[in-house]
Amino acid sequence: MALRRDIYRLFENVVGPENMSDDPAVLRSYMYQPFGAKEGVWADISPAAVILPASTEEVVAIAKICNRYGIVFKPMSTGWGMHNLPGVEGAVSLDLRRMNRILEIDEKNMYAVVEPHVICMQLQVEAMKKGLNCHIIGAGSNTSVLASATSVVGYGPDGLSMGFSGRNLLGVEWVLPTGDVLKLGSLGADSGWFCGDGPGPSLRGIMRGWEGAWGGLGVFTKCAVKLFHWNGPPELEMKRTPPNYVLKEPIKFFKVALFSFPTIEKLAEAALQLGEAEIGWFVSRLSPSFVGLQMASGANYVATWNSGMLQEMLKYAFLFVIFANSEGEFEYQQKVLAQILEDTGGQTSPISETKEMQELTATAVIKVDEVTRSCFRTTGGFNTSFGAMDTVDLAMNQIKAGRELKDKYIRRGVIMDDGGDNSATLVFDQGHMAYTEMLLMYDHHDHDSAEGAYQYLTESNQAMLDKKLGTPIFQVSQVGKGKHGMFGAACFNYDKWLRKIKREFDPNNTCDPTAYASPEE
Amino acid sequence: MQVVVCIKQVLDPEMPRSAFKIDPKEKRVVPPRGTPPVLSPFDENALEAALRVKDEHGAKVVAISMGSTLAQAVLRKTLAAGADELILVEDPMFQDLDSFATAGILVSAIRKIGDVDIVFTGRQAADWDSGITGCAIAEELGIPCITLARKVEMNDRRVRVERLSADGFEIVQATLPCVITVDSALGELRQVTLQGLSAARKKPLHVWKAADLHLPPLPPRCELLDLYIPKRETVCEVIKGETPEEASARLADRLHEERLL
Amino acid sequence: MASMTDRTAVLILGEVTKGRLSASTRELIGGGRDLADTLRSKLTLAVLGDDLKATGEEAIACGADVVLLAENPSLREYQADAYLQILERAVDHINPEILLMGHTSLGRDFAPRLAYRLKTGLSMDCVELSIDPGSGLLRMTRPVYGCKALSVMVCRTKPQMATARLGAMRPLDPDATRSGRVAAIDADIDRSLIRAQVIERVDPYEEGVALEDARVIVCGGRGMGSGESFGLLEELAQLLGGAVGASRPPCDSGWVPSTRQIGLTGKILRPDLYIAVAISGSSQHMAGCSDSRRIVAINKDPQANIFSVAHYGVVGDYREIVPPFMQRVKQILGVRERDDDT
Amino acid sequence: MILDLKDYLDDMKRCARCSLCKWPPLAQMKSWRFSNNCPSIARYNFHTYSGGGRMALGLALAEGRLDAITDELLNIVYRCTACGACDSSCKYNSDLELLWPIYSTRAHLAGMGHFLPEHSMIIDSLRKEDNTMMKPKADRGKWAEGLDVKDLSKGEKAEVVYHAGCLYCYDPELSPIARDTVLLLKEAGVDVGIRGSQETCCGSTAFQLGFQGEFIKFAESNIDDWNAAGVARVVTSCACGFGIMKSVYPLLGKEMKFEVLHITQYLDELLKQGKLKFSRSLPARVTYHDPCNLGRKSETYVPWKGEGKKVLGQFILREPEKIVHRGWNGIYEPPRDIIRSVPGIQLVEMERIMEYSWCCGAGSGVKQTMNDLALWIASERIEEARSVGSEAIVTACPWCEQNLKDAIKAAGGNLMVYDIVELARQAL
Repeated sequence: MALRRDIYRLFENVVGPENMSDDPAVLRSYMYQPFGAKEGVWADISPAAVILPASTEEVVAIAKICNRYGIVFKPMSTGWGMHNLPGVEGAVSLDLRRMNRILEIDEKNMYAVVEPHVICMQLQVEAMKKGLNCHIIGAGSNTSVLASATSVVGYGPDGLSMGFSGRNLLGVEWVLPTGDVLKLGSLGADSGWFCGDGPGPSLRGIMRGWEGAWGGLGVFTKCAVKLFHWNGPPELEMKRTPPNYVLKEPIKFFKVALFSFPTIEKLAEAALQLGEAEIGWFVSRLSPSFVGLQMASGANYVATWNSGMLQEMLKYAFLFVIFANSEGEFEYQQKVLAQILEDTGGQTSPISETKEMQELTATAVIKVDEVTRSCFRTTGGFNTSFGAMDTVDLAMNQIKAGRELKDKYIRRGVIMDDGGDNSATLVFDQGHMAYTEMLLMYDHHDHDSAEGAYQYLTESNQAMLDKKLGTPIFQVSQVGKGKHGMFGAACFNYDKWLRKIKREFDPNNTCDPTAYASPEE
Repeated sequence: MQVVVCIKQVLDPEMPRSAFKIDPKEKRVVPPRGTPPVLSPFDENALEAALRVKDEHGAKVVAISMGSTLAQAVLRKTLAAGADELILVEDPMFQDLDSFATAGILVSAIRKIGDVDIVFTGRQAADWDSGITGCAIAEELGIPCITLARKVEMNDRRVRVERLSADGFEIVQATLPCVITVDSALGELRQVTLQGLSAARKKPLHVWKAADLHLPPLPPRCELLDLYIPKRETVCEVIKGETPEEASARLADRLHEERLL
Repeated sequence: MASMTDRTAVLILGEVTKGRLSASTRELIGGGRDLADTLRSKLTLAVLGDDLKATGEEAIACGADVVLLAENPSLREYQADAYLQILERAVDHINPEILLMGHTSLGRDFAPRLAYRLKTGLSMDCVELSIDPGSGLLRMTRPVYGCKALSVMVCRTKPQMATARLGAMRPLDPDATRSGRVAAIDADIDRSLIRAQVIERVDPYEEGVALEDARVIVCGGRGMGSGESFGLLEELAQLLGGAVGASRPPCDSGWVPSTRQIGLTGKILRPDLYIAVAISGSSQHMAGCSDSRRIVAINKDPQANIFSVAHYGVVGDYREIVPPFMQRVKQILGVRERDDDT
Repeated sequence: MILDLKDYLDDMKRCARCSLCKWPPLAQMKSWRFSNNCPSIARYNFHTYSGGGRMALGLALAEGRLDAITDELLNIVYRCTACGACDSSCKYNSDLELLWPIYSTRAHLAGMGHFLPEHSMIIDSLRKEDNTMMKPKADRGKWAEGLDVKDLSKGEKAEVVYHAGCLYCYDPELSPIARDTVLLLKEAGVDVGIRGSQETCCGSTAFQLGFQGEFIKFAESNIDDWNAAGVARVVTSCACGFGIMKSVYPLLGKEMKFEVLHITQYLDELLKQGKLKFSRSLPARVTYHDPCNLGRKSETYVPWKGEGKKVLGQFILREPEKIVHRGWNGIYEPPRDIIRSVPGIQLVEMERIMEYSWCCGAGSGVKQTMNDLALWIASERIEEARSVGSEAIVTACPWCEQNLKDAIKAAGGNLMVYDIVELARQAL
């Protein structure tokens, strides 16, 4: 559905002709989206036009035009995943790529102010020069800092030491769907960016809730995120060991440990103790296939998998990274770790100490740069099924439930055989909380596989409901469309609140609600 | 004065041999990948002839091209080289036409342009190599036609043309309007310049469909039964040697044996 | 021989050079003879010119049944508009199934105009003409796409017109005992209808052997690199008592006069020995020489097309091949002279 | 034919849309300022201009989802130097092809007669004069006039042929470097010759613009010439020429009886054999710009032919296993070693180097057809060179040198640009 010429001109006057297009060639490329797609790569709905605003002022102007002429808009940052695309015909896509500046890195107060298109890796390299580091989400360092803080879940395995994006969020500049600008936290009281909860309005819960606004509540044009102490070198030099870039020099007081437990209960216990002991820089429970998929060579992976070595070694395994500030602390943390392992019967894996493992893992956990390899290379498509941000115990129950269900589909051959368990479980908030994501590898260009995968997803959603395992990460927004109703009733009618918020903040329903929540049930 | 040049878009006759393929069912040559169509080489010479008339006597040069699918990027070259206007006579029904039908359509376009003093065409097109269209245009218009031109001179309403003959050339004279078909001996089309290109952007380009012309009935006069790539039988005896000298000597001896010297 | 009706199915427009039927006309009669016999009909030859006394007999000896002569001083030289008037009348009167001409300078210029006037189809530059046993129509085979491909056409309108490439048909050995009828036809011309006047013919004199008469032809291509380098070929040609020709690129780049061009749009020749130097062998060039008795290729590219049509080939840079080749040839010729002495 | 969009359907369908093609390999990112790797999207910002966007565009064309070929589409397709940075960044995590689908998209369009008007100038010049510079063929040898060197086109023999390339032959400001190159080789006692006016274009520009018909003609004729001349080595000081000879020529399936070398490889060899010695000290702080075609694009490309076999349910296992070209095996050390061996010189590295080097902006016809874009891309590189405090950029390709110099002229400043050969001559 094409945009009326006169309206097109209005937008064009805001951003300039070079930064707006409705040429078929441009629109097609914005319809390509395999991540989260049920089948194939082409979205059914094309944006009417793509606009590249460069500033808050331009975003405001665009939102106002949209309200006046009843045009729906949909913002995106790095644009990875179906949820970035408009869900309605005739909508304009706001590609925020030109809003890509790091406005400030405050060493003293340890925070950074960023625009939507700053990616984690950009912030990290700049922060490290100042002895700081930032939280990087599990999806990888090629994702937007602001988006994970305001709009999409936002968890990553370094959360053991660096919280999670929702927590790290401080002041926010928010262009509401109506085009009004709302400033949250200390920013709202003209007191700078340092705090998310006042002085000034503290609407964090309303703004992002548990999972994020998914581009359905307007545009977050700036935000401040917390930075954390970095004791490593200001620049990390890499060397090539095909196909990986790995650290040239080992980092002082930095140690990677991989260990496994006899039972999943023991693993859960260890997770709790590690959290309570407040040691460690990074932790993730890793399933065998998840580890294996880091391998660059498909042939190697398949061979290794068929040898059963991974499954044997990593049945209930933890990847744990210690990064201390001093010799003393380094020793202390190792001692505590040893103690916990002893209490819980954890065994350090033989490959844990190898130079390759240390080098490879160190780079991967600091840079989080190999997600595409492990998630997309194998079958082409991936999605996440079971999973939640909840207690450690619940996480373990999800893994169990997930295994059972998945086996059925693996036996049908419609999804990849990952031994039924391809998940990461991460612990944060001193072990009170855990995050789980159960990956699902399928071929979105293979009809049977795509169908099977989505049957599995639907069934897993139902299972989570029936077994009271919480709301599945991503599913509500991705398979999206209407799932809120399914879970709302079981979770304090949260969906009714989302819809209320949507109605209040977006009276004309101008900002595409598809991935968030429609105003009406 | 107004001069029309008929330009045919053809598959690149200089495409690599390996790229030349025929679809036997369609009885058509398969357009190769990565080798764009070009202006038929003799038509480029024809355009050059027209541009020389323009240089010497001042004239409006209109290039027209006819076909079922025409590539503007290719044909705009006529404007960049100096033509003043480009008319694309383009219609899905203009496919696989014989020379007489082609001439019929071109003539209706030429009539639509009106007041044409000279029509230039190449001596023959690089695809079907017939060399009929030029003469047929002249007959349809009822004006004289001079073929195989290697030089064109004008004084007021007379043209003086050097026409290639087997061993030299003959000088042919006619009064305007007339049709002149041009040979490569007239000279290559001048090189396109950046200025020429930017100028071309501002020049008029019209697309005329079949419906825009008063077309005469165009009965096919010939029917294509078959189109194929001929096989070659000759086996070449490649004469080798340690050094070029040796090989050359052996060649001479071989020819001597064959009593060819 | 099959019983023959009086009907003339095959009409040929003949050409006379220096008082004799041209080579192409003799070939046309030879080929036309077969066609006429297949159609059980007469073969008629029409010739236009000034003084044609000898032509009738010669044509009949060559295989024609009927020879129609249009004699008129103003027909000495070919003038399209004059020829049109006479041929239109003749065809109207004879109403042949098939009308053939040579693909000569005249044929190229005249056939399209006549076909237009007769509202019939035309195949130019045919290399094969035969009668389709099923339909009885004339199958006209002609090279297209610069001779990269062959097309087979039929013409649904009458007369079925074609021009034939030199060498496409075989002349018959003249047989003085053959009988036939010679008749004059109306040669009146309305001069007012002649719109394009040939006012002068220029045949620039070129020293050395004329390409047409040469038994040995040394031909250079784009790979020669420059006009100067053709000097080397001149030496070779002199040594072999031959003439120098060129493919189209050297002519277009002005290295050699275009009268020396051999190929589809140049001369089409059949020497005993054809030496192609630095010629890739594009089909449109080969059209001019592929009937040579022996073709020798000298080219740096072992995959060059020329090697798929040549009889002998040497792979290498001609600068390194031609000089030693000439030396050896000199030795050989020297040797032979001595043999002759004894 | 070697460029067929259909051969890359799978690569285009398998793009994860992860945007790694828009950055240097993440682990190699060193700052916000220089965190772009792709000049095209850095300048125009629409996703369509990125490697991934171009896959989507190519796929849409191949699947017939784009009926109208708009001018905008052509702009998008050709506002790209085909520098291959996207390809290297993507392959760090994937085994997909990006650069070849980009070439193939152009071949696909060209075959239908879609290209920029400016391209027809370049191609005509190729067809008529055997060069991309719209200059007469006869003048091609002029750069070497008065130079005492064998001319193979006159039948002389040499062990090594030096291929100057179009730009060195016809650009009066650059051709001295070609002369220097010959002199250097002679000084080291190399039996070197040239092909004078008979040398022809390497076909690189034609190939990169998608005119593969033209490319094949030039590539094959060059291979024949060198085979016929019986040379053991073909040396060029033009990275673009080297890149195409090394990475694409072998795909034509013609026997190549010679070794292709870039001058930096040869000089490095001669230095290490002691046949050349640098004595003059050139105290300066310089940085080295990796030409794309000498670096990541110089790996011989081996198209993968095989099948994706499904194992472990849906795991797609390539059989045979694919050789992934990450651009890691380009010519990176030889030029650096040469610079380091110049007395007194200090080599400092920029942030984006080797397989993730930032393009100079001249590649695949952009310099000839969109000079503004070329200069913008170059100005980014100049900034980067300044940021590491270097007084000069040393490079090893005439296109890089010319474009970087033009950009400095436009922007002002005293940064110098040298070809590595100039440097070597001065150091002798």
